[in-house]
Amino acid sequence: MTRLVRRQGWVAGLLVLFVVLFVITKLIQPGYGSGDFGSLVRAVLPYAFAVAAQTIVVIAGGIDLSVGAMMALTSVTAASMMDGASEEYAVFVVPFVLAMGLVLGAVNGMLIVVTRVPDIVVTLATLFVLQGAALLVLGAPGGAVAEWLRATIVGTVAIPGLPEISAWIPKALVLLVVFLCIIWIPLKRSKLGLSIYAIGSSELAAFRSGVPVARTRIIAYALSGLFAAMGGLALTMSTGIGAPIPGPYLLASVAAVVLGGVALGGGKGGLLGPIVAVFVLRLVRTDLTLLAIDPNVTAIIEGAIMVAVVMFGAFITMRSRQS
Amino acid sequence: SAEAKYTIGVSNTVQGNGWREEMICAIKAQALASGQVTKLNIAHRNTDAAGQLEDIRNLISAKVNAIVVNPADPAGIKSALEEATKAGIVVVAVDQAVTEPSAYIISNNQEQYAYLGAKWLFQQIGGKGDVVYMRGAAGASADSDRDKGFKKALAEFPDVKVVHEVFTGWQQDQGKQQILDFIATGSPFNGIWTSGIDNVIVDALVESQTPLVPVVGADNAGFVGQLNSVEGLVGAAVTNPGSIGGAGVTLALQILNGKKPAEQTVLVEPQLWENATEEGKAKLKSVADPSLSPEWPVSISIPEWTTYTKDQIIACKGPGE
Amino acid sequence: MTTNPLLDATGVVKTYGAVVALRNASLSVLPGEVHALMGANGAGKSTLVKILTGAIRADAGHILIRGEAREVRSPADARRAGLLPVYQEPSLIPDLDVASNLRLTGTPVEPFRAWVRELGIPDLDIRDIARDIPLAVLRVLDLARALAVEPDVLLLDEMTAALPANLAEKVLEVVRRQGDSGRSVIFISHRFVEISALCDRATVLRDGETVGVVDIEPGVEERIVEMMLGARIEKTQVAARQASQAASPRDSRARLGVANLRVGTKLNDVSFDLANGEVAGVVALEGQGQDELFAALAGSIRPSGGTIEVDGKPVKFAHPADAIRAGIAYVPGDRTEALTMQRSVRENIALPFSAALRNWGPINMAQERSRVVSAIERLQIDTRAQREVQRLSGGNQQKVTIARWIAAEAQTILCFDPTRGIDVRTKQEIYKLLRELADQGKSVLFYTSELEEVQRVCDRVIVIFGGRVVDVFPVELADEPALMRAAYGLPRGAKEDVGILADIHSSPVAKP
Amino acid sequence: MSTTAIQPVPFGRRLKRFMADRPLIPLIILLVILVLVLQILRPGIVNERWLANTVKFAIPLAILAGCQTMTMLTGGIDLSVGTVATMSAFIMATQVVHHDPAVAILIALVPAVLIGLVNGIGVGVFRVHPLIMTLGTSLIGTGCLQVYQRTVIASGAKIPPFLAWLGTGLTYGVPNALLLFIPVAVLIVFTLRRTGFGRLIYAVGDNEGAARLSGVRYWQVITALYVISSVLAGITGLLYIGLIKAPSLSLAEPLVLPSVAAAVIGGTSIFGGRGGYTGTIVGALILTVLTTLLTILQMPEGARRMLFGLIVLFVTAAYLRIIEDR
Ligand SMILES: Nc1ncnc2c1ncn2[C@@H]1O[C@H](COP(=O)(O)OP(=O)(O)OP(=O)(O)O)[C@@H](O)[C@H]1O
Ligand SMILES: Nc1ncnc2c1ncn2[C@@H]1O[C@H](COP(=O)(O)OP(=O)(O)OP(=O)(O)O)[C@@H](O)[C@H]1O
Ligand SMILES: [Mg+2]
Ligand SMILES: [Mg+2]
Repeated sequence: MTRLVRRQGWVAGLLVLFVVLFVITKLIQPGYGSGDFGSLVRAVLPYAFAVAAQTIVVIAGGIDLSVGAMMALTSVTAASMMDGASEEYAVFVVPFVLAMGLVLGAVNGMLIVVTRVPDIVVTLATLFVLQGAALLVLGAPGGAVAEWLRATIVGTVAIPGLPEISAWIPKALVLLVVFLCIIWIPLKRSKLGLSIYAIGSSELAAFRSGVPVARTRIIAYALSGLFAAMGGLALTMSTGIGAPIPGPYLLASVAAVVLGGVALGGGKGGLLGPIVAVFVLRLVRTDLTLLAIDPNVTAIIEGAIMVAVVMFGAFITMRSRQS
Repeated sequence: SAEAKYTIGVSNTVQGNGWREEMICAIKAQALASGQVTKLNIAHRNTDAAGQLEDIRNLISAKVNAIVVNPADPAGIKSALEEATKAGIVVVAVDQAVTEPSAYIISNNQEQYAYLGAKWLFQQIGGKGDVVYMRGAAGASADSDRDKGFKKALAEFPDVKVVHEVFTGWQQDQGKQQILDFIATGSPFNGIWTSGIDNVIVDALVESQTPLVPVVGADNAGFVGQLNSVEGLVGAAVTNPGSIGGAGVTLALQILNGKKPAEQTVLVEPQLWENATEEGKAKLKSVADPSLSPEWPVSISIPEWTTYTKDQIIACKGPGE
Repeated sequence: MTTNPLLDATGVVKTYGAVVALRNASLSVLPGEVHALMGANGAGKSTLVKILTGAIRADAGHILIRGEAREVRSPADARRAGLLPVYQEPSLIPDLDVASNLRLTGTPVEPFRAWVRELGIPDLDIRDIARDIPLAVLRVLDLARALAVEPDVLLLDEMTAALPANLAEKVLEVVRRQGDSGRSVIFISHRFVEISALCDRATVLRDGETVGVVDIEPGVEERIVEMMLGARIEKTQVAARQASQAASPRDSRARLGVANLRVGTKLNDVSFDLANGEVAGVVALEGQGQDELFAALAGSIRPSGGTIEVDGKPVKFAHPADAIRAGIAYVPGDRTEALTMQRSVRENIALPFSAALRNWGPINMAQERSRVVSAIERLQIDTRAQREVQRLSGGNQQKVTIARWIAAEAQTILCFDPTRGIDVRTKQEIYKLLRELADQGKSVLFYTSELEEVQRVCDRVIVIFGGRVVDVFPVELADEPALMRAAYGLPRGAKEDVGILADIHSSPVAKP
Repeated sequence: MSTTAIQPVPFGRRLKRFMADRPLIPLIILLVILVLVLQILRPGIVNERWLANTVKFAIPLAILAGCQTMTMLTGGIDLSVGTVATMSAFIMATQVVHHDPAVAILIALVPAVLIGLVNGIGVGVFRVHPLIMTLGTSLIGTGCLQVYQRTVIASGAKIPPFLAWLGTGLTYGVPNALLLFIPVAVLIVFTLRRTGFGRLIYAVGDNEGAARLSGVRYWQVITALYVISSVLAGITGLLYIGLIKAPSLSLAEPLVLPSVAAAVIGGTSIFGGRGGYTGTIVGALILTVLTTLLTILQMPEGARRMLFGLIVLFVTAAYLRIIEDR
């Protein structure tokens, strides 16, 4: 039990923070209801996939600066393929784009392994390459999305007989949970998952324990690419277009990873923490808007919250180390 | 006018650029000057269309009466605008059009902006020669609109050639380095069209002691000042008023008060101020405003659409501040 | 019966840039034998083990496993070929718990648990994170993990170096049984006692070259040493100290006074004095609080109670810098804790100079150079690869950790197991150095896991058990059985015959 | 001692070892190759004027990359340099309207010191990851700048003539900015190689625990370092505004990622303990020349960016290959 609290304490704290923020939101805007929660989840969607993409490489001891560019490229690819195409065609577009993310992610990993250039530089370089590719696919925002795809994140899941509860289960949330779980849970339980933690924790020890370090690193980046492609699809699904200029997902993903209790440096943490952190960050933004805070002050508040939470985290680790 | 009773939400996705800051201040000043707005609710940050969807939905949650939005993309925020209209919120898009049919649009005509300036430039160099084409940010929708206008003008002058096309990313430092690099190649050129990164270009020409060629820019205070003061510089400033934000507030209030415009879309046509003719010079002298930050457009108000004073927009205070 | 070698390596070469780690190494291991791999520091033993187990590639050489040329390109390959190493550094993944570490290597859990118990650790929780487990236990877990898959060849690289006597004894026991049951073991150690007790044959490396293979029989040690060092080593050993020789008259004021020191739950009540000109040995089994004692004296952790006095004045250390200012230097047992591996020997030795705020300015290069050079000469550090400390062999790295404080002229040196994994000659040098320091009036507190060293260097012995000082006695009384008994917390002169294998937890301990 | 002394070493091997010992040489060769490519693509471009321009634009990047080099040597990074440079430039340009330039510059450096102090305390005392800490303070700084900006809309902005002279001027064809840069560069190189503080930067980045046991107080080193980094960034901002002459709220932001890239291309390890400033300077020059190369090439913007990424990757990989000694 104490072990569980120690290992999951940070995530639990984040969940509590989320609930507190939710209550505060309710106080600011008593009318805040299930529909607004749905909006929150839809806003979270691209960030959540971006942060999942970042989390997996950070756990493997790396960092991926190309997450945002990868989302942009997959998003414009999907949007331009679906532009003027039939609804059914989109059934092929989705797996194609996901496969593309997987392959490009693997290329990232291979470049790191083969060139032995630090990951931060390789992914900085691929950031430019992917962004350039996105501009070649679509010179300006545009494209389209299949209607059914768009509908998958609009509205709620109907649970027969429980309209009260089902109103609080937006389709977007189900989509998020399903997609993350399909990949993350089997991964975490598999030897591959352990290997990813292992190379992040100590590459040398992992290598000596017989972990195929290079292959594991490539797979981690491939999965990151896959998550980023999901993020790109989520962008296209929510906006209906593809935009070649990446949004603010890179920095947001790094911030959420750290807030979520994943150590930059690797080997520690999980996916739940960063995802909850994303919810917290989005809800903070909602509250700032609801409060009609001076927009110039919001940047200060967001930065201060980020620094304060991380400092607090550092502070309690220091305290626990002392005792 | 009527007493204050409305809350207006604002959504903007570019932060830290003079034009957008002026737009926000115009919105605040107009809201204050109208006397009909109790509170402004401004979401103002650097983000993409998806982030703007989030901001608009938050504004819907905040139950504002109207939303003035400078769209990150015309089509990308359609769903949230639709939801806003359904919730009974008046939506006014400024600066760019949006595809959502229920939204009202009061916009600068970006295509016309580029066309006007480019045409003047091509005429100025005698209908033939080499021009440098310094665009905005690759992949931004305003940039591609302007590109259409530029290409339209180019088609009318078959003897004009674009010798160099670059994206400044609307960054002053990039623009300056790019033009200096180009000057260093020694390739001759007869004119420069810029997408609003203008004063650093003139600076670069002056510093490198290259013969001055005609330059087209926007009505930024810095550039307008240069057109008046730099010896031998011929150029034109095309207006792209950031005060369109204030016009958006006025339109939103009119609609809220039941005065719907005849058309969903109101285009504010750009003007061109040049210093090649005497009357042009006089016009430029009259609009120049050295007290403004050089990145701010000098057209701080739009006749018939804004009612605030210069002091009010510079104070940049909204209702309740 | 023809005995074909299980593992046969010939002509192995490995170079790192300009440094030749292995010039021409060969090694042939027969089934069922425990084969010692011997050599001075930097001879290339670890490099050879790493090559045999696929951790690094050789530049040249032939390796036959069971008579077949088999390419071992990674530790995973080696594992499949039945070769299992326990490297010099722990190989468990620090952020995973033990159970996950087992899954990662496909080690069966039950045999592993059995081996762990057999190796003297009865109460391991396999859900503990590896990072939280003490070094000595980690080494044992590494071994148990290797044993659990029943390897044909087990390669142990200085397995016993970091182990306390009780655990080391169990390891030897287990290794011996491996040999008996027909499996082979390659065993690296600098302790002749272990070699002669355990091994059948020994391959001796010198400067990356195999210089001989000998059968282990009584009296062979002399020959091995000769081969290892290439010349006859002078027999002069630092003689056990006599009370009469002790430089410090008892009446002199204590340099360091420790009273009722407590640290957390590990160190309960420790009091002793350390005089100028004295080498005091600390003797303790693994985990009796000696780590905490040294860390607290070094200012590295804060004691929870008790007092420390330096030259009669009470002090409180909030940071190692405070201890250093009081003239107390700490040489940790694990050299990776003390060295900046990517920096030069010179920078490492000179590091303490620049630590204080007032020394942040320009460095007097000439002065620094002369101090560093004299420290290097005094310790005879092999500086061929001095641009990066990580390229020095383990023994030379160890010397750098001490050289730093010689150069800094520290008055009191706390040495925690400084001879861990060091060859005989270097050990002699370190003993000599510690004595010299004492003769110059400096004081040394010396913890060692090798009991015989106590007799060689120390003036006095402080025995710690269960976080308390249980005995302090002069070195004349400190023969190995006496030390061992004391280390197990038995009162001096007790009659019971308590063997080395006695279980700590059931031994009759004087309860607090 | 070793066999290598007996056998003749092949020339290639010797060359490689020579380069590995002097990592600056291969880096400079890479730079020269880029310049040659540029000259081939646009004959005549490599002239006095172009050289001066390149140096002018490389200098601010090189100083910011110096901040990255020093922080990266301790295993950190300083992402707030862009914001700090922008802040000091903007504040100076708006304050100089009311005050003497010297006073304005002092006022402008105050936020730089503050941000550096907060970064240093966050990283050194609270042990927040530098990436997050500096990202956070840069967000806060940007917010403060936005708020400040509104209070000075009416006051306009001015660039003191001597800053413009320093930023853009040439003396006998040599950029005046070198007057600032050479002392700064010498100071950084000297600090890293020949001062106690420099030693500690390397030591702390290589093995913090070992440094601590040697009596080094981590927080002091880190705090001093981040303050220095911030002040350097502030000075860069002042130089940069002299060069660009247009105060904007995002003036130096575009320099942040390239500054990290320049340090890494120059051979500094992001994990700490390894690298130096001379390489970084060449790295900054390489990036500046690369930017020119891509501006001059007429191709779609997308292709241009792809090429940029590929060349950065190629240069870094080639450099690593050359200096690697195993
Ligand atoms: N000595 C070492 N210490 C730590 N990591 C190492 C070492 N040697 C290699 N590696 C890492 O492992 C990678 C290669 O090891 P890995 O076992 O994954 O590859 P492999 O030998 O090709 O395995 P496979 O048998 O699957 O082909 C290298 O890219 C490097 O990152
Ligand atoms: N990465 C490296 N780069 C350069 N030289 C190295 C490197 N690793 C080892 N060496 C050199 O190779 C030689 C053999 O080193 P090795 O670690 O195998 O010695 P060893 O026999 O294990 O010694 P010890 O008992 O001290 O650990 C040493 O002289 C060392 O300096
Ligand atoms: Mg060894
Ligand atoms: Mg060794």
